Amino acid sequence: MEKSEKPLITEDGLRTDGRGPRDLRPVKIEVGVVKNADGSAYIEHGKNKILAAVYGPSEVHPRHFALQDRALLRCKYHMAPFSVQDRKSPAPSRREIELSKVIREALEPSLFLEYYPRTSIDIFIEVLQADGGTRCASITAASIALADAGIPMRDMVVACAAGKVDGHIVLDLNDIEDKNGEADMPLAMMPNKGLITLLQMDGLVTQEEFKQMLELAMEGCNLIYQIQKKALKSTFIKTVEEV
Amino acid sequence: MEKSEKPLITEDGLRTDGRGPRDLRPVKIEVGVVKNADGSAYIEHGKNKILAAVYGPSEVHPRHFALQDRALLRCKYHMAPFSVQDRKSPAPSRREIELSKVIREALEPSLFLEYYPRTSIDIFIEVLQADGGTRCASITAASIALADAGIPMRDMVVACAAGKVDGHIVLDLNDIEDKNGEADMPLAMMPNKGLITLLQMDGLVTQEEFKQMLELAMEGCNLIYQIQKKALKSTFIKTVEEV
Amino acid sequence: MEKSEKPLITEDGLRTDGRGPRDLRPVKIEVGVVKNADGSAYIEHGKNKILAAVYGPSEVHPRHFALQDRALLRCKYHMAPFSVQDRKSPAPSRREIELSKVIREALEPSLFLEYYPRTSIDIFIEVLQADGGTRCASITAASIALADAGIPMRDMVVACAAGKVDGHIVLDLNDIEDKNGEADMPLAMMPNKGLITLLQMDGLVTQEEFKQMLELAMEGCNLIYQIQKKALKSTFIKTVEEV
Amino acid sequence: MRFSKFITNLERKQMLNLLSTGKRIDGRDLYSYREIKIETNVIERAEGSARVYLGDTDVLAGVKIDVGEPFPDVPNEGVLTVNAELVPFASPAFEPGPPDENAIELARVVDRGIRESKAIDLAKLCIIPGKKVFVVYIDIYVLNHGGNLIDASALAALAALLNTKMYNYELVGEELKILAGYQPLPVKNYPIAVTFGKVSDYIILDPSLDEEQIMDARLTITIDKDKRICAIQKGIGGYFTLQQVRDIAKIASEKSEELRKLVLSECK
Amino acid sequence: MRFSKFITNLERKQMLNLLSTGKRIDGRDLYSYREIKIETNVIERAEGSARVYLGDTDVLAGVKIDVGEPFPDVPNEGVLTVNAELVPFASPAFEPGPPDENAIELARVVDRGIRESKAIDLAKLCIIPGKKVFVVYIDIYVLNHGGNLIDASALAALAALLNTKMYNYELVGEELKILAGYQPLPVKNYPIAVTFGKVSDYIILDPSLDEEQIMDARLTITIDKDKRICAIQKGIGGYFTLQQVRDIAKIASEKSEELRKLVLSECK
Amino acid sequence: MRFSKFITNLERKQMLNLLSTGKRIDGRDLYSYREIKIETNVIERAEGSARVYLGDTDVLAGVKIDVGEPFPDVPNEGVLTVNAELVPFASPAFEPGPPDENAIELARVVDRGIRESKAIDLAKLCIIPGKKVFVVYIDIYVLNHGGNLIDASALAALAALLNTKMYNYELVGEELKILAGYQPLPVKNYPIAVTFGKVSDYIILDPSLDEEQIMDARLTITIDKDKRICAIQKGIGGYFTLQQVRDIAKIASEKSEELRKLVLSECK
Repeated sequence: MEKSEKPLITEDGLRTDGRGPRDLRPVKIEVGVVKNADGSAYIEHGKNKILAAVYGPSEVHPRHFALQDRALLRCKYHMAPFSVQDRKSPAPSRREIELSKVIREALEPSLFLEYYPRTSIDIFIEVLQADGGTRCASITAASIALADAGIPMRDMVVACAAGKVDGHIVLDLNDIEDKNGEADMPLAMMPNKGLITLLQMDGLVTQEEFKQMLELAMEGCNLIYQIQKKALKSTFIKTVEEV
Repeated sequence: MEKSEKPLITEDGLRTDGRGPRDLRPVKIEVGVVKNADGSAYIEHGKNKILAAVYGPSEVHPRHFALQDRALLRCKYHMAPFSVQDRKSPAPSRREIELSKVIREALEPSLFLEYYPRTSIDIFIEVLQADGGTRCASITAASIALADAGIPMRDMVVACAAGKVDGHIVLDLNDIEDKNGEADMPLAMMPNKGLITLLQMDGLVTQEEFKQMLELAMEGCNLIYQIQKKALKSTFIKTVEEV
Repeated sequence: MEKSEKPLITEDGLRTDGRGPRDLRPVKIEVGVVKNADGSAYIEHGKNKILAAVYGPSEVHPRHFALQDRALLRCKYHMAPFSVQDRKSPAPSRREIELSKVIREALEPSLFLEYYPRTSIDIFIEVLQADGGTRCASITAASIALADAGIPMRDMVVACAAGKVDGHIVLDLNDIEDKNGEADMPLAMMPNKGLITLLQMDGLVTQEEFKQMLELAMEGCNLIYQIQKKALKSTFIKTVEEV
Repeated sequence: MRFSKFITNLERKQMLNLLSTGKRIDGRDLYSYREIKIETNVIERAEGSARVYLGDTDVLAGVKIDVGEPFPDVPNEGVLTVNAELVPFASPAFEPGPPDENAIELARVVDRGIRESKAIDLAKLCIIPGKKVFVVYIDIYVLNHGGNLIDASALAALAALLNTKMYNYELVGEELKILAGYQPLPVKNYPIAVTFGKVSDYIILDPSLDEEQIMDARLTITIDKDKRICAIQKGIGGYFTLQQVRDIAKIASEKSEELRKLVLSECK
Repeated sequence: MRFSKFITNLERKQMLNLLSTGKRIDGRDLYSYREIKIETNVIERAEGSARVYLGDTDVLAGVKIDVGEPFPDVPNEGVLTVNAELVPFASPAFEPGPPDENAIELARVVDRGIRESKAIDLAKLCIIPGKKVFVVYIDIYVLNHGGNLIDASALAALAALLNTKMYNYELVGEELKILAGYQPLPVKNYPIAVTFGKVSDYIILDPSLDEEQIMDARLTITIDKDKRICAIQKGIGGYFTLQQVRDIAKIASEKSEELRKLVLSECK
Repeated sequence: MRFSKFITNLERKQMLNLLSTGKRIDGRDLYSYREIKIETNVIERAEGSARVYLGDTDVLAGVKIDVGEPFPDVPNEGVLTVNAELVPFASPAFEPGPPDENAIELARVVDRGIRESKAIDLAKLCIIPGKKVFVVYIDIYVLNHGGNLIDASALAALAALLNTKMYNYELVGEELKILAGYQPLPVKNYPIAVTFGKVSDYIILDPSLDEEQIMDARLTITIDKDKRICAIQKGIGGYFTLQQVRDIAKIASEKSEELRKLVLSECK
């Protein structure tokens, strides 16, 4: 596929999907969607469709991976073969391996792993459809799945990207903007104290642009955090009704 | 290789290798052919040439695979690279993995696995030359190898296919018939009580044809069972002489 | 690359790099070059540039590989992707697996493995640049690395090849001679008693030529042994100064 | 953990007692399916997709179409590839890594039903004989393992195929030029897999995860639109009598009609 | 063993006490690099190579150039491939086998800096559009792990590229004919990776192996020749405040100048 | 288990005592082979095949011939590929999975003998220079491990080659058209591998499995039809003296004649 020739930002300042520079894509979250898992969540973030499931704390397999002083946190980010334009081989790519790592590291600071020594907490993320920003949406969903599994937390983790597209600093890049824009910077944070747990960037930006992107991405995180909280509240109510 | 244009059944009702529809191919069985194994057998079934070896009951490696209440039965069906027309890569194909599973499951009901908890019984099948119906011939041979290894059994297991070729229901398809016929249905059974332990089918048949194939395949099994018994008897005699 | 058309030995009896038939390439050895390792050595042998590192004796991972009566000796010979003309895939080739084995077996007779039961001694060899005779240079370097790690030894091991090039018996073949010559015979020995611990040959030689090559290779080993000893002596002095 | 790995002996006895009265722990009778829900076109990015809920089982099938080479022995036909993944996402019993024997068996049984019934008109997927054909990838993705993955997967695969759109193209020399609009994938048969479990001497349809754990043997019969049998697979280390096999084939034929109606009505 | 795997609690306390006075165990202040030594053209057989010593860290980067096919979406550009191997040679903490997540992250962070800053003029590496381009392989080989592999590897990769020679060629039909002489690889930007660790609330530049073991989080900022940021990577399971990130970006920009001067002077 | 994995110290002593009298546990003297039986053309489906029984060792070699590309450095020659599999079928000491170092060494030693003696006239296997050549696959399949796999495998490989039939063909453009009839594979040398073990200070020919377990070192000399040495491989972690190596080379030369006669008479 050749690079798009059309402008990514129109003269009116609108983006290919009609959003303004500081607008989020629609985000929809459901909790408790995978029956076998201890906790789970489904997120639609733009056209991203992602499931996260948490198993644990449970016995570690293989056993010699167990840690004496805390739970072993593992994370697997995986894309379905049909989630992208050209069929993706089911074997994990280098990109998926890196993303599994940074997602795990983004979630880790929110958890009291020391409460569950010698156990494992496994996070599985399945990207059913990808549309730019899958790692951010995955983190948002996985944090909810961890909460749904009853894993004690310091704070939720929520993620959103900012970037630079056609010279503009914009929030929450979609697939076209990600591929054809100048920079993409995913950021995850624990919203209560604004602590940044994931930060990556591809692109080329000045220090000033970088500062703007940082602030915008954190704003985006706060917006998504509201949706995340709402999704969790509705579950807790459900849980009470079930009893 | 383009599909054969010649009829698979002549006007006289004879097949490409001269057999009638209900005829078996020649079957030859030898017992105790692999010195290192605890039990073994060699079968020539048509042009199929197959070796089966059994090791066990023995200590399980790796140890955590051991089962507390019965022996772990493992089976590996493997084709030699030179066993087929175009050289086969030695790495196990998806077909070989599936066949290993269904062969193991066909043999399992005949064994008293609960007599040997925490041990393993390993069945290795090596197809030296393939000519249609390797899974059936493998089961027949492996059951003898298990008997040769002295593993206690409810009954032998014996296998034979029936199928549909040029509109006729026929017994024991060879390679050409398997590839160009309408249906192939391998069946394994414990002959004493006629209990079916493997049943698969590829093809397209009516319910009525299916019933005919079922009966014919079971007939074929009974024919092979006679040969199987004879092979085993001659070993037992040999064993007595050795003492 | 087509085979070289030029003679490998000129009318004056000189080789492509100006050496006479019985001349060694320049050999330079440094000891203790890898800080994290328990012992290490660097060798330049002609244009070969090779590092050897030794870790151990240490706890065996995975544990069930441990031997009750002696140390487990492991060796990994590995070529850097940029060490050869056409980039080498980093995955171990069949050649690298064989060489890892024969190098380990060449070093093993020099070690008192029985002094360290239930431990492992790991030898890692990294070929940074290859120029014919890497296995010999690797053995020479690895033996020094073992000494540097303080592993008790019967004797050093030192290695050198002899071969046949353009009809002449020559010492220490370089890459061009190895590829275009008639025979290459790497040999390793424990020099004190002249015990041969590695011997391989590719090529085609008479019994008489073989005898000459054997003697010449052993001569080459003795020459390299002098360099090896000097390198070790300078380390021991260094060690004393450090105290 | 919400997923109970082991069935106790007591539970086993209760399940058997119930079966002797013709009932099952979830209230079904012996030859009933659990509730089935089919959603199609759930992944817009895929050429076809469907999600099937069969009781607690949740399976997603996605179809991607690519251009590739035909097999040398059938130079005029497109290529069908079925792949299944039992990702640990869906059950703590699933292991990470490449497909194991269970995932491979699942994919191959689904493949066989589609292939042997000639559900896809592969001849219509030839672009340049011997050189270029369409390759149809069906990827089966188990999202929750609640038992009887075969029937759910076969159903999801069929629904996804019925729902698959291919772009229009013309050939410019040997290159494909993509044109506006879409055409449906040529699907001409509708195979339905019907799976039975044997628990002691009882035959049950559509075993749940709990039932799978006390089940001795499994038999899947795949039936095409003309009630012909197009694939059979016996699984797990038990046995069937001849009479049981005959009965199962008959019930499968009947039950396949129900499911076929359901999938065709969802995919209209 | 000369390599101490674990830092004791006492050592940890001492390191923190020192940090509170603005000093580090090896005598550096918080924002200083360890001694850096760059050697170029160390592997004559490679098209380019460089070895970087950063304190105890020892990294070798080799460049090989091959001819291959372009990616379909950028038919007019050469291909860049960065690979890193953490061979057990370099540390008992490295496992044998294919690259693990750490090796992959290392390679991808180095790759991103080079790619996003457009350090290599890939357009000049096109031979026949859509068909034949040069493929640049950068292989990173860690020879001793002494901490902060990212900065050492990025530096070695850049130095190796600056040092890379390509043969001259002419096209004869679609085949390359190699001519006499060499030309340098077209390098037009000089990205420098600058990595910080967070130990408790202290931010330190260029963490050593000992410091990495008590470090809570890591942040790498890669800066191009015009002081623009071209790649960022946060690592390890900790967090940073907004203010810390801003400060780090500023220091990174300054420090990158030092390193860039060093590498350019070594590669002249 | 019929296969005894370990030799006790007592057995070891008995074996050494016997050796001191010039005898071995199976009654052989030091430089004798066990009984050898060669069967050829055992796999009709393969282009060539042979099964060799050497005492309890049982090895099957199959030859398949395919069409492929030549190596770029020898565009006018066919390709030889030797592969060995030590499947767990043949011994509880063999592990499942891809070939390990023992299987690789076995294949490479057999390969070297055939390649270096130029046993196959590879120049005659060129179809279109630089483009199309015949690829000869030799697959070695150990069916029972009774010791000295190298000699049995090399013998089976040679017998299989001598027994290999290739179809006749003519070139139609660049495509092969298969004609009626067969021609033998062009084999022009007959390399024989002769393997010795060193037990304490005794040198023995053709070690059995029991002997391999107390053996300190192994030496294989491969001899061609003109008594030239074409391959050598020392194995296992022991050593030889110069004199031992010289003696072994001489005996190998003599013994190779016996085996060559045997294989040639079987393959007439």
